[in-house]
Amino acid sequence: MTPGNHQGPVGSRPAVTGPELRSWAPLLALIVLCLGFGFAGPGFATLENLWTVADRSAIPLILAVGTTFVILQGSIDLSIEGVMAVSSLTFAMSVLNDRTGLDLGVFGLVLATFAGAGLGLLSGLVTTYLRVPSFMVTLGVWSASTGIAMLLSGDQPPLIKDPMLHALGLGRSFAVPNLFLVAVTVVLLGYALQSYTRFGRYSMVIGGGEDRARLLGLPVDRYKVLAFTFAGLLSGLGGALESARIGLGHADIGVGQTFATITAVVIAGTSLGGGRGGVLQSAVGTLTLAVLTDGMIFAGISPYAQKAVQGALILLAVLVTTWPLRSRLRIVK
Amino acid sequence: MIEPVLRVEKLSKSFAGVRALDDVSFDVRPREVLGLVGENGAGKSTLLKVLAGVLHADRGRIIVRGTPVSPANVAAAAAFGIGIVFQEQAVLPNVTVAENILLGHEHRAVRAGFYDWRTLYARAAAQLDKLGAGISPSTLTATLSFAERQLVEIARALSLEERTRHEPIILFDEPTSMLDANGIETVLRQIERLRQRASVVFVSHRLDEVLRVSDRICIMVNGRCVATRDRAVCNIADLQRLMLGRELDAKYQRQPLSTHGPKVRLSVRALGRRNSYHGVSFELHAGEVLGIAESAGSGGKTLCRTLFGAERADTGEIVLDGRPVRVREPADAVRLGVGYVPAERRLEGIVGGLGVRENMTLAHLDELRRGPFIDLAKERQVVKSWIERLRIRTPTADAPAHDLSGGNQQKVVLAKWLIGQKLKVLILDHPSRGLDVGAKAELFALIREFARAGLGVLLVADTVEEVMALSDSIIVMKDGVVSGRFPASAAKPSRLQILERMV
Amino acid sequence: MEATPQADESPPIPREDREVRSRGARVTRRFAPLAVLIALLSAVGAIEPSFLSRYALNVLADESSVILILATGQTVVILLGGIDLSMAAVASLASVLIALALPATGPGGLVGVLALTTLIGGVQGLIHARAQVPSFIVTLAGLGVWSGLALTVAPTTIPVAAGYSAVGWLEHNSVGVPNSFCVALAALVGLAVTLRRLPLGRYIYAIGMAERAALFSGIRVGRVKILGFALAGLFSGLAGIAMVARNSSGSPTIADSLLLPSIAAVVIGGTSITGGVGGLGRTLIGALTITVLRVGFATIGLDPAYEPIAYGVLVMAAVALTIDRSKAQIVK
Amino acid sequence: MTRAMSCPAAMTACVAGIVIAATPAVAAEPICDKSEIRLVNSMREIAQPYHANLDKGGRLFAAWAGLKNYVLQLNQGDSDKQISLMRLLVATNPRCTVFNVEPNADLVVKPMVDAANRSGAWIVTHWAHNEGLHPFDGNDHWIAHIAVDSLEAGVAISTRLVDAMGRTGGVVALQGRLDTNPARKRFAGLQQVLQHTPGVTLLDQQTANWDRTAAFPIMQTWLTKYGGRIKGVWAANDDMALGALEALRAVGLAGKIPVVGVDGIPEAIAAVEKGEMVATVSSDAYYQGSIGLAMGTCVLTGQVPLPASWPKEKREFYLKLAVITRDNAAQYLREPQASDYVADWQCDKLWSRSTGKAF
Repeated sequence: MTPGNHQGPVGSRPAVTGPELRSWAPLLALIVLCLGFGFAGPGFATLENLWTVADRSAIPLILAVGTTFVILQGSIDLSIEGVMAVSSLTFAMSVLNDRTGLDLGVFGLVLATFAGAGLGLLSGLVTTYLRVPSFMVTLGVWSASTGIAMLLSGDQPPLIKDPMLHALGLGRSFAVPNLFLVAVTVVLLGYALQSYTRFGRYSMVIGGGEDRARLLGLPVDRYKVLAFTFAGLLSGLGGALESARIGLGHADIGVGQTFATITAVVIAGTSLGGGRGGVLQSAVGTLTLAVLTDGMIFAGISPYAQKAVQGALILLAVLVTTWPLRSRLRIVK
Repeated sequence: MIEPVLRVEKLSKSFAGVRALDDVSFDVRPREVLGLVGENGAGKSTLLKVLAGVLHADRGRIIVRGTPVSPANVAAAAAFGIGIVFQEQAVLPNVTVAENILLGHEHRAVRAGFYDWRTLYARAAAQLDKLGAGISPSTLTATLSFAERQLVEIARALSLEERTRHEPIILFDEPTSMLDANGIETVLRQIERLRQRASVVFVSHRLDEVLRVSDRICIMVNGRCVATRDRAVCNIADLQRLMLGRELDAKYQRQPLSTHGPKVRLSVRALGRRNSYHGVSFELHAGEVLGIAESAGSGGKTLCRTLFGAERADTGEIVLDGRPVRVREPADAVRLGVGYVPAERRLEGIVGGLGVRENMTLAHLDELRRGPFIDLAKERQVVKSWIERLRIRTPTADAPAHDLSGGNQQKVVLAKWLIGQKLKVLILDHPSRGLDVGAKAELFALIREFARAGLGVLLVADTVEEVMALSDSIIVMKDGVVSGRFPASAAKPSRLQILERMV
Repeated sequence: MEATPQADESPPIPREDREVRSRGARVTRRFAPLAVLIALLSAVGAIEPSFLSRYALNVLADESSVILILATGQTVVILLGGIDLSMAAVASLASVLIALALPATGPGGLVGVLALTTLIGGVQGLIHARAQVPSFIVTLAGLGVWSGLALTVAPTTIPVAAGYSAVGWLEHNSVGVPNSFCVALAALVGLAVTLRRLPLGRYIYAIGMAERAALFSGIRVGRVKILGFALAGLFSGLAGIAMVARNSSGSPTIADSLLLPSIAAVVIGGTSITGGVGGLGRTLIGALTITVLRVGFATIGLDPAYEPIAYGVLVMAAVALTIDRSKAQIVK
Repeated sequence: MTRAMSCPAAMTACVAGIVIAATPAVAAEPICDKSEIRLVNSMREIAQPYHANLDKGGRLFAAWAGLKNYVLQLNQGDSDKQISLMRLLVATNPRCTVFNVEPNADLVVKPMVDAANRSGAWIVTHWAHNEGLHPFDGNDHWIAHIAVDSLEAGVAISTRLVDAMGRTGGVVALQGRLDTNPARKRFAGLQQVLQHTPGVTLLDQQTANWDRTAAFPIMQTWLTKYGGRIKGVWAANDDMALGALEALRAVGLAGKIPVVGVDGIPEAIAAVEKGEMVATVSSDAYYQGSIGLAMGTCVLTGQVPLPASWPKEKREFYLKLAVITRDNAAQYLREPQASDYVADWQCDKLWSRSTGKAF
C-alpha cells in the first residue's frame, strides 16, 4: 500500500462517525416528510391514508429487497422492468385467464416468480463467468425480456379471471392491505437473510472487499449469481402481484420501476460502491418515495415533476455518501 | 537437531523475467520465531506470499512436517497449518470482528447456511482471548484502530489451530509498518505470546524489532537467504552489514561529483503532511542528484509525490527557481517543469494499451503541435531520436508499451519527461524497482548523464545501493523526519552510516 | 465502479498469452461487428429485395441519422470509461425547447439550445469528475431530472409554428443522400479527427485506458472528462434538432426510445465499455446495424418483439467479446 | 420503452349516417390492376384490443375485396419508426399502395403525408389534429383525414356521468398523457359540461398516462383524501377507468360510484353491462381499420374520381359518436363480421359515417 492511494491516514483511527450519523438521517427525513405533508393539508395524516401509502409501497418494497443484495455486493440490476413484464405475463397466462386453458392458481404465482429467478440467474451467470459489467448485462436482459414479454402478450393482454388471486391483490386483512402484509414478510425475510445467512453476510463481505474475499478462497461468483437470482425472483414476485392487483398481464407493467427502485435503495444510505447499507435502509427509502408520491398527489403536483424529484434525490443521496471518499488519486468511472 | 515444522528448499519465483526469489532455502523449527530481514525488494514479501498460497513458486519445494505441499490458495495453506497476517488494511471494515476472524471457515457457527451468532462470537472470542486482546467480537471492524485491526488479523491466523492437529505456522508480513509506537508494542507482545503455541515467521524493516522477538534471523539479499544467525550472537550492525550483501560491482563505485552549479532549482521549506512527514527542508541545485534514503512508509515517497502534486501538503512551501509555487494536481507540476517517474510503473508510469510513441509524447503534446493538430511527422522523428538516444529496445515505435520489458518501459517513462523543453526537476521514485542488474546500470548511467545537463534530480529509494549509486548529496528519512544529511560537499558517507539512520 | 489499483508486487500476465488474447480480441473487435452488419443486411435483403434499393438505403441512412448522432456523443464518454444515460432525455428536452424557440428566435434559437445542452452535459461531467460520483449515477439522475423538466416545460407535443425552414433543410437530399445523414456523418468525422489528431483525443484514450497514468502524465483528467460529457450534451442537442426537423415538432418524450439503441450502437460497434479501446468508425457500423434491426425486422414482417430481444443479446455478446479482461481483476 | 398512447374514441356501426351528396357516377380511369394493390395498416402495436381490432378490420376488408397484399406495420410507440417504415415500403410500387394510418402521435402526420405526395402512394389518416394541415391544401395523395371529435367524446361521457351522479357532488378526473390531442380535448369536454352543471365540482385531476397501473394508486390516494366527497370518476380512457375501478373495488365501492371512460374495450363494455361503469364511447376500430383501405381501393380501381376533385367535407370529416350504456352494451360484446361493414365499404357509401360537420 503506497501512501498514494486512498487509505485512511496512517496510524489514525478511521473516521466512522460520518456513516454512523448518516444511517439515522434517512429515517428522520422520512418522519419530517410525513410531518410536513401532515401539516400542509388535512386528510394526509389519517389511518386510511397510512394504508394507502402502505399499499402503494408494497410492490416497490418487494423489488427493493431483492435489488439491495445486488447493490450490497457492488453490482447493479437494471433489468427489473423486463423481469416484471415476463413474470406478469407468465402469471396471467398460467392462472385462470381468458387466453389459455390453464388454471394453476397459486402455483401460477410460483411459476411466475421462478421465471423471474431464471432471468436473474442469467444475469448472474453472464456477469460472473463472462465477466461483463453487471449494468451492461442487466441492460441487455432488460431489453431481451421486454421482447419476450411482448411475444407472450400477443395481440391482447390476458385478463386474470381467478377471483381468489384478484382478492389477494386488492383485498385487505384486518384493515391492512394484503400486498403490504406480503411486502412486510419479504422485508423481514430479507433482513433475516442479510443478518443470519451466509448469503447475506458474504454479500456484505464481497461488497466490502471482493479482492480480499477471493484471496481467502471464498466462492465469490456463487454468491454473486445467487444475489442476481434472488433479485430476479423478487422482481418476478413483484410483477406477478402487480398483475394480480390490476387483473391482467401486461408487458408495460413495470415501467418506471427500475429507476424508482434504485432510487429507493440508494437514498437511504445503501452505497452503490457496495458493502454499506441493507434491507431496512432500502425499506425506509422505499417508504420515503411512497410518501413523497402520495403527498405530491395530495398537493396536486403532476407526476412528471416526481420524475425530476426522484432524479434529484438519487444524486443528492449519492453525493452525501461519497463526498467524504474524495481524494486526488481516486479513480471513478 | 530438532525436526523443522517448515522447510523451504530452493524456492524460485520470477515476475516478467525479474528474479524475486532465487533458490531460497531455510527451516523453521517448532515454537521458534524466525525473523526475516533484507532490503526492500530482497524478496521477503514474495516469499511469504508463496508460503501462504497467494502466489505460486516457479521451482522448489515447501515441506511442512516432512510432507511436501503446494498450497493453491490461502484456504489451502491454512489446511496445512500455515496462516498469514496481512497488513491491517486487509480486514473488512464493514463486518463484525468475529466474521473477519472466522471468514471462510465458520464451520459450526453456520449451520445449513444460517449463522448462529452466539457460537460465532464465542469462537471468535476464544481466538481473541489467546491474544488477551480486549476486543468484543461483535464490534464493527471499522470502529477499531489500526493496531486493533492488526490483532484481528492475528486472531484470524491463529484460528487455524482449530483445523489442524498441529500447532500453526504464522507468517507476519511487515505487521508493524503502518503502526505507531503503541501499536507496534501491542503486536510485538502478541508475537512473544505466540511462541507458546505456534511457530512464527516475522518480516519487518525495523531491525530492533526483529532482534527483540526472533530466535533466529534469516538475512535475504536478492531473493536468496545469505545467512542465518541466532539472536544471541548478532547485533544490528551485523545484520546491516549482511543485508548490504556482496560488495557492489565497480560501476556503482563512483565518487559523487559536487561540481553542480550554485543555482538552486528547488528548495523545500518546512514541508509537512499530517501522519506522513513533517518539517522537511532541503535544497536541490541544478545538475545535482539528491537522494532520499528511507525504509518504506517513512514519508519520503509521499514527500516526492507532494512535490509532483499527487498529494497535498499541510504546511511549508515549495520554491522553484526562486518562485514559491502551488501544485494542486500533477498537471500544475508538469507545467512548471517538474517530472515524476513513479515506482508503480504499470499503474502510474505507462499507458499499457498505447504505443511507445503515444506514451513518450503524452506529457508534452502541446510542444508537438502544428496549429491545433499533433504534428505526427515531427512526433515520429522526435520519438525515433529518443528511442535511439536511450537505446530503447522495442520492435517498432508503435508497439504497445505493455509488451516492453520493465527496463525499456522505464526508459519510455524517462523519455516522456526528458522530451519536455523546459524540464527543470525530475523526481525518481524507486526507479530501478523490478529491473535486472544490467537494466539498472544502464538506467543509472542515463540519469547521471542528464543530471549533468543542468537538471535537478530528486531520488527516493529504499535500498542504500540505489541511493549511493546515483546521488551527489543524500538525505535519510525515518518515521517522517530527516534523520541524516550527507551533503555533496562533505565526505562521502559509508553505506553503513546511511543504513543506521534508516532502520 | 471503482478501478482497483493492482499492487506492483502482483504478477503481470505472462506477455505471450496476453498478446495472443489481446490480438484475438483486436481481431474480433475489428471484424465481428462488420460481419454482423453485412449478415443482417443480406438476410433482410434476401427476404425483401427492395430493401437494398438505393432509395430504401437512403431511407435507412436518414433513419440512422439520429441514432448516429447520439451514439457519436456516447462514444466519447464510453472511451473515457464512463457512460451517459441522460443523452436521449436531453435530446427530448432540446426538441421541446427548439420547437418553442424557433418561431421567436429563428436559427439563433438553435445555437442557444445547443449551448444549453452542452452546458447540461458539462454540469453532469463536473459533478462526475469533481464530486467523484460514478458517471452512470449522475446521468441516471440526469435522465430523471431532464425528462421530468421537459414534461413540465411542455407536457404536450409542440408543432413548430414558424421558422421550420431553419431545420427543415435537414430533411432534403442535396447530394443524393439525406442532409440529416450528411450532417451526422460530418459531425462524426469531425469528432473522429479530434480523437485521432488533436491532443485532446490522445488524452481521452489515455484516460480510458489508464486514468492514473494519464493523471501522472500531467493530463488535467477532470477537465477532459467535463469536456467529454459536454460534448455528449452538444450531440444530444444536435439529435434534438434532427428530431424536430424530421417531425416538424418537438415532444418531451420524442427521443426517449432511442437511449438503449444508441448505447447498443456503440458497444455493438466494438468499442469497449471499460474505455480506451474503440472509435467512431466502429460506432458508425454499430449505428447502421441497429437501424437495420429497427426497420429491417419490421420490413420483413418479423414480430417487433424480436427487436428488443436482438438488442439484448447483441449488447451482451458484443461486450463479452470486446471487454478487456486484463484491465480490472474485479468486475462489478 | 415509452408508455402507450391509448386509443381514443371513435364511433359506432349502428347509427345510420346522413349520406353526403353522392359522388359523381362517372367512374375514372383505373390506376392500378386489382392484383397490384397493396393495403397497409400502420399502427402502434397490437398488444391492445383497440389496435388488434384495427388490424382485424383491415383484414376483413382485404378478404372481402379479394386483395391478397395486406401489410401490417407496427411502430411500438416509436414515431420515428412509423415514418421510416412507410418511407421504406414506398420504395417499391408506391402508386398502388394505400396507407391507413393510426398516428402514434400528431407529429407523424405531416412527414407521412409528405412521403405520400413525394412517392405517389395514397394515405388516409385518422385521429390527429394538425392545425393548418389539410388534405385539400394541395396534398393530392392524402385521400382523407378522418378525425374523431374528442371534445364531443369528452362531452358525451361527462354528460352521462353527471346524470348518473344526480347532477351534484364531486368528480375526480384521470387525464391521458398530456402531450396528446385527445387527452386535452376530452378533458375540455368535461370542463364544458361542468360549467353547465353548477352542482358538480371537479375535486382533483391528475394524468395517469393512459395507464391502468398508474391510475390505481392515484385513485387510492384520492379516495383517502376526499373519502365520501367523491361521487363520480371520470377517466380519459377505459384503461385508466378500469384501474380506478379496481381501486374502488378494493374498498367495496365498485358499482356504487359511477365511472366513465372512452374506447369501448371489451373489459370496459363488460363493466358497463355489470353496472360498474356508467358509460364508455366505443370506437369502432374495425371500421377505422378498414375504411381508409376501402377509400384507397375505390380510388385505385377508378370507381371514384381522384380525391383532388372531391369537396372539402369529403377530404376531412369527423366520425359520428355513439355512447355505450347499460341499455346497448350487450350488442358490442359480440365479435363483428365483415357483413356488418359491407354497406360502409361500397364506393358510393364511403362517407356514410361522417357527421358532415366541417372543421
